[in-house]
This record gives sequence, structure tokens and C-alpha cells, in this order.
Amino acid sequence: MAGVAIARALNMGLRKALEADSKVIIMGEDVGKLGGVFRVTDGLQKDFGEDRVMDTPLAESGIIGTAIGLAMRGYRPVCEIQFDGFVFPAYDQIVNQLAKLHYRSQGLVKMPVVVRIPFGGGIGAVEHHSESPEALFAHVAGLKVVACSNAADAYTMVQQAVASDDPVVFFEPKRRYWERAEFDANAPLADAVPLHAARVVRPGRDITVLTYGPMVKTALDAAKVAAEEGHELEVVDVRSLTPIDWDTICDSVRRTGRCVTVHEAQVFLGVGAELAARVTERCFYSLEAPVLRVGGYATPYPPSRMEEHFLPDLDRVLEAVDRSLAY
Amino acid sequence: MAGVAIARALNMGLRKALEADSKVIIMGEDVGKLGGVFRVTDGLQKDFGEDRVMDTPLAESGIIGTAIGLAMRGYRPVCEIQFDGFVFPAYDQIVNQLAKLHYRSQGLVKMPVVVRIPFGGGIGAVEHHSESPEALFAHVAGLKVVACSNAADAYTMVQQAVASDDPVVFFEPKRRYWERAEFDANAPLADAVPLHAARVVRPGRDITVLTYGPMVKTALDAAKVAAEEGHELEVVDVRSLTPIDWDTICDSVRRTGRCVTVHEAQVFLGVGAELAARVTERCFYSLEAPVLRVGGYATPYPPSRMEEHFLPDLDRVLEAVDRSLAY
Amino acid sequence: MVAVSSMDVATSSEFVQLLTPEGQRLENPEYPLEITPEEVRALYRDLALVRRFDVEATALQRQGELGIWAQLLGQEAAQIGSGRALAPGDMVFPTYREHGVAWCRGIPPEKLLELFRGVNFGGWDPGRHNFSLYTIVIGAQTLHATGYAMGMQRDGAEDAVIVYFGDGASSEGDVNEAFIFAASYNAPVVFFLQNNQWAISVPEERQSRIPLFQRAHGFGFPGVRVDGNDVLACLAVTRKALQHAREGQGPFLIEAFTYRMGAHTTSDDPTRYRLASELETWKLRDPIERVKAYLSRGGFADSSFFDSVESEGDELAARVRAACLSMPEPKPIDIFDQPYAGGSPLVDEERATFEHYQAGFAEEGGR
Amino acid sequence: MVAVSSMDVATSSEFVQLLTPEGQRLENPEYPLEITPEEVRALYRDLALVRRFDVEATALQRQGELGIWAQLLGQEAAQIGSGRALAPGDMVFPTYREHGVAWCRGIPPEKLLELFRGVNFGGWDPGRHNFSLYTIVIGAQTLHATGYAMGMQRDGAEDAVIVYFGDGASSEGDVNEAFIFAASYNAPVVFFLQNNQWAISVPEERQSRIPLFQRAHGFGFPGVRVDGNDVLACLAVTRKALQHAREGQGPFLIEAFTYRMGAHTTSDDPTRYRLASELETWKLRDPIERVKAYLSRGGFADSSFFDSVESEGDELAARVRAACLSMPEPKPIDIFDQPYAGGSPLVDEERATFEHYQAGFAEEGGR
Ligand SMILES: Cc1ncc(C[n+]2csc(CCOP(=O)(O)OP(=O)(O)O)c2C)c(N)n1
Ligand SMILES: Cc1ncc(C[n+]2csc(CCOP(=O)(O)OP(=O)(O)O)c2C)c(N)n1
Ligand SMILES: [Mg+2]
Ligand SMILES: [Mg+2]
Repeated sequence: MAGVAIARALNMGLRKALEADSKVIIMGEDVGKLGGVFRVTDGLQKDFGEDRVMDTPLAESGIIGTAIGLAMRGYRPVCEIQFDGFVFPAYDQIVNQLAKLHYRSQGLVKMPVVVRIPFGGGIGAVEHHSESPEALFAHVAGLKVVACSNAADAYTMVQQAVASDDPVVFFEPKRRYWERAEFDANAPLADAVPLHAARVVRPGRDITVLTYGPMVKTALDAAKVAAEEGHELEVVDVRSLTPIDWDTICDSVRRTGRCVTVHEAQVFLGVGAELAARVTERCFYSLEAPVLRVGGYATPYPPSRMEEHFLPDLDRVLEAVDRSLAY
Repeated sequence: MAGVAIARALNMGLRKALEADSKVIIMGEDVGKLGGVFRVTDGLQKDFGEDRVMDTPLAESGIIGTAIGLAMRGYRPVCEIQFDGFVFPAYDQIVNQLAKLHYRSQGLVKMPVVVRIPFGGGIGAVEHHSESPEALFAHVAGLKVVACSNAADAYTMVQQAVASDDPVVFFEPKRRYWERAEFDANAPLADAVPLHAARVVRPGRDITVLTYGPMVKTALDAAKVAAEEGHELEVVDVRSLTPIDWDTICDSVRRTGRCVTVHEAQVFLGVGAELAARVTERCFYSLEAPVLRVGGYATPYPPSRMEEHFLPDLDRVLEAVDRSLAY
Repeated sequence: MVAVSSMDVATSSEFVQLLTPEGQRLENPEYPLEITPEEVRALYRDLALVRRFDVEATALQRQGELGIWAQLLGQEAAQIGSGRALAPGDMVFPTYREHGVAWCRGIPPEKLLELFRGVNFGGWDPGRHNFSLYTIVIGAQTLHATGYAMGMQRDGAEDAVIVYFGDGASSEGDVNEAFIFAASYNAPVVFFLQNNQWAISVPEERQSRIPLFQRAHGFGFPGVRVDGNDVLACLAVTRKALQHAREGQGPFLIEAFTYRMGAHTTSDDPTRYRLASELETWKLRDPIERVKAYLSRGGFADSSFFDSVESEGDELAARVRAACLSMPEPKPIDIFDQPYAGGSPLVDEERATFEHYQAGFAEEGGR
Repeated sequence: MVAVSSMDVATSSEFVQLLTPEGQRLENPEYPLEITPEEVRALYRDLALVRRFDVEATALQRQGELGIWAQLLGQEAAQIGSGRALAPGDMVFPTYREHGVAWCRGIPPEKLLELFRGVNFGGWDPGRHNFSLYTIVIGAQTLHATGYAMGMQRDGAEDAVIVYFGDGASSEGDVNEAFIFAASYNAPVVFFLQNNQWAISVPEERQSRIPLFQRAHGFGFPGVRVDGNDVLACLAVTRKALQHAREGQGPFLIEAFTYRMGAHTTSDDPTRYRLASELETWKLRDPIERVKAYLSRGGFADSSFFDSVESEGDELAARVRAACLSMPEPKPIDIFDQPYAGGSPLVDEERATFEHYQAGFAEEGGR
């Protein structure tokens, strides 16, 4: 199939999920006629009806809370949170209820709920529209947290998330929504890489770059430039933030002996902290340098005219790579 | 002054704060006549009136949201969240509003709000009453996050938090509320250790144990046992989780060459991840072993009859110490 | 002209009552109730047994067998009346205090102790009993109930949902969002507010300056106040509300006006915040006494009936106590049991480490 | 008998109107308004200028000078009417669309563009103008407003708070909690709900099945619907509500029934979800035309007045445009400006690293 944008790939994946199981329901603000502010659910209400693609009242806790009830009744809700910054009114329902119900009921109550969140900055938006809150979910036991970085993954991962009997917080790289890639939409889902596997997206021998979501492209761009300078970066798309595929990651770091993590979220207690801590623990004798972390600064996300300096870019990645190589 | 329990020391500190500034207001569920479920605000409403010690409707978002408004009007609200697990309905107001208003207003709007949260387990409580959610706040830029571990600190730190012009999430070690210590209640606040300083609570040459809140006592107990076995643990009470006093911490680790972090919260992306990542970065050439982390498992907090196995105890700390020393 | 405040209604202290505190039967044309003496005796038995159970659980807590207990004392009529109005297919979402409703759903009372003893988070299968797990985070379950009702609607089921919450809970955003979703989707859900007048130490007036049943009117569905200490009224009103929901008329709010005669939980000390005299007043409105009076006065039951219920209660208490004392302790390794349906490599790894650690520890015999 | 649903009121579509779409003046004994022609001309000027400003800002966005713009088109009367009812000491909590209210608070319109251009999060001093920063997280500001009003109450101030929010916002838990706190503490706050009938693509009916002003009744305070396209009615009703609050009677909900004539924001495409004919209907109820008609018909203003307002608008637009184009760009280092009042060593360190990095980068001239 010709190049498909990520937003469109998600749309196709959701359509497949709706077709595959009549219990799948899409719900959220403006997901119906409008098709979502990013058009990810475009056309789905028209084809599947208002009962299956449901505009909700403007209340995020209500969305997740009723999705939990629907899941208890046997449905598989896929909730859209309009922007990263607007998930917090639902945080209690996600953390205290959605994440815990399976455990609390000793496995009797399944929670096959997907919470889709477009995340990250770089689109020149006003405040609360550019946040990267993934660490605030990844720390919560009972949730699964994933981030897609390209159209092929978007298409399969969203279907895998809907098929999961566990709650999945599904981060979509907002600023890459319109980036295109080719993939085979007819490849059987069962053949796809598992949802929780990391993937080496560019092999290299000198240093491992761990990243996910919108920064995968940035890391790949950096790898190209580095290659010109003679440094081979191995870029790993972590993909799943809870659980993390340590085997793939540590295998890479043991080979390269160096590691840099990259995400948009604030470095302080970001996912990079866990990556750095555990990689160091597991690969201690292989590391030539400490794991270095690239990410947002310890301030709130700034006004958009400054965001390009807040967000890691190719140069910040390369700067960290250079520092690591200098050890 | 004779031995004072932590809960009582907090009460004394709050009383001092109420006396010192008529703009200080205490608000929360059951903080009035009842004096809070842990009696931390005992007697304060009687002495300062219902306008300054205010029982609120049962709504955490409402508590923090109105506290923000009161702060805008020049008040200094101290909000009590009854138990750790019940802070999440207020998470949006804390993360999106309280944390950001100073930055958003370029410093024009101050947010001197304290959010007091009894945290941690070990008291045989039912679910949601034993959580350690500190990492979920520490990652949020714009907040300051602290945890006290003993009565003397409780007394001064709560006053320092109230005096801070920044929002402070103040974690209190619930299961240590009744542990007593002596301190001089008349020592000038200005002479106290700064709120954001870590403190070496037991010096030792062999390994640094970084901990805070209820685990400080556990670490000290472990240090005693280790000493009998010939290992000198240096126990550092991290005290401030955002910002972290890296100087004190790294100074210790550079001396000992080894480090273990201990907290009740789940290890995965807990505060220990940040401690481990940054300590490794800053002390790379001093470390004889990777920073090892002791904490809760990657499950929701279990039913109370299992909690003693979930929570780090003396033996789990020592086991990690032994592992570290074995490198 | 514009519509103005409904303050006039606000001062009404009336409620639906079908049985006075003195045991006199009243008729209410809106809430007709035909009930046989046998059925009233059955209700009496329910009331007396759940109270006896509650007393026993409280004692077990005092003796250190439970970590905490949330007593239902005083709220038996609200729970039995509403619980007995339910059809088998109806789904219940309780708080942490609905032991009487659990009883009506056929959950063995000893199962309720497991949560409070700390061996699990709820010892029953919600699907089997159509009775969800207890929810401790105030108000959260009202949204689950609404979502579940939306699911029933999609299934074309002729069932309804009932969700319990307190006067304090009515202030939580979630409860109000539940009203909004339920009204918006016309979901078949009955909101059953037990106004026991206290949220721990905070009196009802802090939550609302008008009677709480009126909250519903602002969201566009009916709200009714019922005498929460009158089992017949609670039965009749809940039946009608469920019927309303089943018939596709959407949500309904019932405020059962009652009183928490005990402490909030066994950890609470109500003498710090309320007068003993308040309790004395409410003792005169005891939910069980009035049924006894009705049965006795009408000659529908004699002392042998009451005696037999009492001894049945004592047997129940003994059984519950025995079950509590012999309750199996969870194994430490159970910590790792089922955080995820699909498993998690990190949990597996930690489980293995834990097993290894425990084994080593057992060998060493501890330090 | 029990109180029942206030459904009867629910079907009322009446509202307070003092000026018809045709420009005819109506009297309402509950909301008397004495107003001089001069004052009406001043209101006309306000309305016309904020619309002109809004058009210019929209154009600036189209030309790439703003990242996004939230138009107020159609809501001028609701904002100017309520904004002009305020006393200097009153405090305002806006959403992101209250450009008309900002105008009434003396905030230079070009300042409003800074947020939307992305140079800061609000270019004015909330304390100086008694006008809080725009709040984008729906509903959050209603609690701030309530808390602020509680503070005024403690200060013994004779001021009040007004807080703006939308029909969509009415579904958020926070807004309902704000109602609860405000009622519970009897806080002097006016809740001003601009019901523009759409929350992006979601129609008002998804949020409530009865008119939104009735929401207040369930919380125990008055709620009134006003013609939101009638500046006089908005003025009179807001005055009365503020008076009510000032006099210690507590909160008041005003639902200004209006229509979002533009897109939700410049990023939105309303043709996807609503019919053009709806807009046509509402054009006939334009909030400015009716004032013009009233002034013209009554002989209170002639074409030279209207012309002068128009040219004043053009001047305003030119000034705003010039200000926008010459707006200083923030410096990258400003990222680190003021996350904390008391500073933070981590931020200081990162700032230093950043400066160093930038300097090195400048030297290298980038890669
Ligand atoms: C979100 C949340 N906040 C606070 C608490 C602590 N808490 C437990 S019960 C209770 C009072 C509940 O009052 P009400 O809703 O009237 O129910 P009742 O206990 O009277 O039956 C409180 C504040 C909680 N469980 N959840
Ligand atoms: C908590 C939250 N959820 C979602 C959004 C995204 N959003 C921005 S405006 C809007 C619709 C608001 O509708 P309404 O309250 O009626 O105000 P209007 O824009 O019509 O003035 C939505 C959903 C948000 N800003 N905040
Ligand atoms: Mg109560
Ligand atoms: Mg609207």
C-alpha cells in the first residue's frame, strides 16, 4: 500500500478493530461527526453508527469512568483524550480504577480499555497541547503504556491494544500524524511484532539510542548525520514503556557499550530515568560511559515560540552522543 | 522538649504557621472538629476558628481548585488530602494549574499552597490507604515535593513549606506518625536546614543508602545490623524529591563508591530511578557497583495481609547492600 | 418571565414514608405497595440478620480480627428495602458499607470480611452475584454504574443498574459527571444516595444547602426523598425507580434520608464531632423497631417468630465468626497474582526474584 | 407528598430579553434597566470594536501571525453586557474566548494576541486588571473563581467574582464542584455560562437534556437564562447577579443563550458538523445589529456616529496588527524564566548548561 500517514493508519486500525469485534466502542469528545480534532476517527461514526462511535459530554473522568463500566459489561471501549494536557481530569479513574480492577478482582474483572492520547509538542500549539505525560502512567502498576512512532506500527499497535485484555494507554506522536510510510494493511495481525517488544530501527555499533514516539524520527535523523561523521548509532524504538522490553535494549547496549535516551518529556524522572537506571544495573560491566539522557528541561512546557529550544532535536541528540563517546 | 510524635510535631508546626501569618488557612476533609483522621490538625479549628481551619465538601479537586483561588487572593492555604490514594481526583488542578501558574504568569501569580499527603503503607489499611505516589508529583515541573521522616523535620519542614511561595506537595510518613523524637521547638526557623537540603542521618564509609519518608527508619535499622556485620552504611535522608540536593548525595556516593536507593513506591520509574540515573551520571568513575534499587514490586499495592512482603524491610535493604558490596 | 430558583421546594422536609416510626402503615398513591405479612416478616428477618452480622463484624474488629469495619448500623432499611427491589439481572455498584445489599444479592456475609481483614480486595465474583466490588474511592463507582447501564442499553437488556453512594460523595465531581452522562444517554441507572447525614465528621449541610434529592432536577431527571429508615418506603420507591429505568425513562435519584447510628468506621470517634442526643433522637426512628411494632401490633408475628429470627442471627454470627477465624492467610507470593490479564515480563521477573529471595531467606533462617 | 422533577420548567425556552432582534426595547420588572442613549452608544462602540478586533485577529491567524485564534464572533453582547456590569474591584476568571470582557477590563487587545502567537501564556498582569489569565483546561477556572470569592468573603470586601465558562464546560466535574463549594460557603461568585450551543462539534444537547440555567437549582442557588445576544439584558441580569453576590446572598448562575457564529477556533471546520442554515437563523439575531437598529430608529445615533465607530475600529485593527507584527520574540533562554518563585538548583543548572550549549553552538555555527 502506498504511503499512509500515521493519523490515517490509526483510523484504518480502528476500523479493523470495529469490524473485528462488535463489542469495540469508540468514545470521546468530537470523535463522531468531526472525526476527532486530528481526524483519527474520521468516517467511523458514519459507518458504525452513534452507538459504537460516541461523542461524549465534555468530561474526561466521565469518559474513562463510563468506559470502565462498559468494559465490565463486556464492551471494549477505545477512549480518545483530545490532547495530552486534558487527560488529568481522568487521572483518578485511570490510576485508581482502570489500572487496579483486574488485580483487585483477582482476575475476575477484565479491563480491555484503550486510552488514546495524542502527545508531545512541536506543533506550535497553545499551552496544555504539547505535553508528554507518559511517565505519569508508566509508573502506575496495572497499566500498559505504549507509544507508536510510525504508520505501520500505528496501524498494528492500535489493533493489538484494542485486542489486549489489559488497559492500554496509547500515546500517539501528534506532530508526526501526517508523516507517511508504506505498509501492508493485509498482513495478519498475529504475525506482527508483539505489542510490548522494542525494535532496533537502525543498527549501529557505536552507541545505543533509546527513544520512542515522535523522537524516533529525530534519533534516526541524528543517526544519519552521525554516520557521516563516522559514528554508527543503533536506534531502538522502545515502543512499550510499561512493560519495557529489556532484552532487546540490553542486548543492544551490551554490544555498543554506550547509551543515550531521548524523549520530549522532562528528563527529571522521565522514562529515561528508568531506562538509564535499569540499563546501568543490567549492563554495568559493559558500559563505557554513564547512560546520558536527553529530554525536556525541568520547567513547564514553554510557550510555542520557544518550544524548538525546549524539545530535543538532532543537535541535542548528537551533543549527548559526543559526550558519551568522549568518556 | 520531651519526645514528640510526628503527628503532633506537624500539629505544632501548623499552629506556628497559623500564628505567624493570618493569611494561612487550613482546609480539607475532617480537619475541623475531628482534627483530621490522624489528628494532625487537632485543636486548630477551636483556636483559630472555622474561617481559618475549614472543613470542606468531599471533593479533592474542589479543595485544591479553591485553594488556588484563595492563593490568588493572597491567602496561603494548607490543604490536607486524607490519604495518598485520594489525591488523584485533584491531580488535574495540581498538575495543570497549581504547578504552572507561576510560570504561566511570568512570576506575577504566586502559588503558596501546601498539599499535605499522609503516604505509604504498613498500617494494615484497606486499599488506596497505603500508596506512595510521590514520583507522580516529583516529575511535574513547577511543584516542589518533600517528605519528612522524623518529628524534628516534620515540625520545621511544614513551616518552611507554608512559608514557601511555591506549591509544595508535602508527604508525611503515615506509619511513623506516632514515632517520637526530641527537638527544640523554639529554635529559630531561619536557622533550620533549608527545606530542599538532603541530610546525612548516619555517616558510614562503605555504601550510601538514599531514602526518605518512612524508609529512613528502616534504613537506619538496617545500618545498625550491617554495622554489627562490619559494614558501615551512610544513610542519607533525601528529604526533598523535587528539587533533589545532588551535592550532598553525590558527595556521599563519591566517598563510598556504592549506592542503594530505598522507597516504598514501586521501583519501576520510582524516585529511585532518578536517583540512580543521575548519581550514575555524576559519579560514574566513583561507582564500584551499579546503583541498586529497593522498593515496591510492579503490582498494585497488595491487600494488607501481604504488605509486609511488598514493602522493603531491613532484610531487603541488607540484601541489596550485600549485592552491591559483592560487585 | 424566567424560571427562578426552586428554593420553595428546598425547605420541604417531606419524604415518602409508608411505615411510621411507631409501626403504622401509611398509603402513598404514587408509591403503592401491596405486601403480604409473610413478605414483611421476610424483610424483618433480613433487617435483623444484617444487623446481627454487622454487630458481629464490629466485634471481630474490636478483637483484632479485622483491620477496620464500616458499620451499617441504622441504614438497614435503606439497604434491605432497595436491595429487595432488585431483579436478578439488575447490577449493583456498592460503596464499602452496603453489607445489607450484598446480603440481598446472596453474597455470604463472611465473604465481606475478607476485604476488611486484608486478605483480598473483595471475596466475591461480581459477575456471578451482579454485585460489583466495594469501591472505596468516593464516588468513582457512580460512573462505572452509568457506563454499565449504557452497556445494558446497547444490549437491549431489560435490566437496570443501581448505584449506592453517600451524602459526602454527592460533592465529588465524578458523581455529578455520572448524573450528566446518565441523563445525556438516558441510561437505565438508579442513583441511590444514602444520606446518613455525615461524611465522617462533616455534616450534610457542608455538602449541600438544599435537600440532596433536588440535585437531580438540575440535571433533568427525577429525584425523590424517601424515609431511609422505612424499609417499605425504600422498597416501593426503588421498585418504581427501577421500573422507570427499565422502561427507558432514564436515570432516577433516590435520597434515602437516614442516620449513621454508629461511627464512620471502627477507626472513628464520633464523640469528637456530634452530640449524643442526636443519636437518641434517631434511636426512636430505628428501622427495625418499627417493622417489629407493625408485625406485633397487626398480629402478623408473635414472639416465637422474633425469637427464631434472633437465634438465626446468633447462628449466623457464630458461622461468620468461625469463618473469619479460619480464613486462609494469603501467601506472600500472591502479591504477584494477576496485576495483568496478559501477564508482564517485569512482574514475572520480580516474582522469580522474590521466590528466590524467600527461599534463600528461609534457608538462612533470617538474620 | 414528595417534591418531584422540575421538568415543567425545563421545557421553558423563555429568557430575559430587553432588546429584541429588531431593536425594540422591552421592559422586565425583575431586571429593570435605566440606560441613557449615550450609554447605549458606548455599548455599541464596545460591541463594534471588539468585533473588529476579533476579525483582525482572525485575519492575523490566517496570515500565519498567530498559531491559533478563538473567535468571539456572535458572543459580543454576552461579553460586553456582563463585562460592563462589573465594578473595578470585581475579579474576572475568563476562558480563552473572553476578549470582550478583557476589553471591558482595560486590557489592550494586542496583549491578548501574545498567548495565541505563542510568545507567552498571557501578556497581562491579572492583579492589575482584576482579570485572571485565560484558562484553557475546560472548567478549571470555576474553582479558582470560587476560592477567590471565598477569599473576598474573608477579607470583608464588597466585591464579587465573575467566572466565564461554556456549555461544554458545564459537564466537567470541576464546574459542578465549584457550584457545590460556592453554595456551601455562600461565596460571592457569579457563574456566567455562555451557551453558544456548541462545544467544538458537540451540540449542547449532549451536555444536558434541560436548559443549563436550571443546573443551579439543584445546587440551591438561582439560575437565570438571558438572551445572550442582547447586550442590555446581559448587562441588567449580570448587575443583579453581582448585587446578589455582593449582598451576601451567595452564588448565581447566568446562562447567556447565544451562538458561536464562527468556527470553534481557526483550526476548526464547522461545516463538518453543522448546517449553514443554522448560522443564517442566528445572523438575524445578531447582537450588534439590534443595538444599531435601536439607536437608529430612536434617533439616538446617526450615520456619522456609526461611521466614526467604524473608523475607530479600523484604527484599532491597524494598531493591533502593527503591535502583533512588531511583537518581540522571546529569547530561548526565557524557557527557564520563573518556573519557581523560590528558584530551583536543577533549573539553574539546566539554564547554565543551555547557555553553554547555545554559546558553543553559535561558535560552531551549527552542524
Ligand atoms: C476520593 C476520596 N476521598 C476521601 C476519602 C476518605 N473517606 C472515606 S469515607 C469518607 C466519607 C464518606 O461520606 P459519605 O459519602 O457520606 O458516605 P458514608 O461513609 O457516610 O456512608 C471519606 C472522606 C475516600 N475514601 N475517597
Ligand atoms: C479538560 C479539557 N478537555 C478538553 C479540552 C479541548 N477543548 C477545548 S475547547 C473545547 C470545547 C469547549 O466547549 P464550551 O465549554 O462550550 O466552550 P466554547 O469553546 O464553546 O466557548 C474542548 C473540548 C480542553 N481544553 N480541556
Ligand atoms: Mg454519609
Ligand atoms: Mg460552547
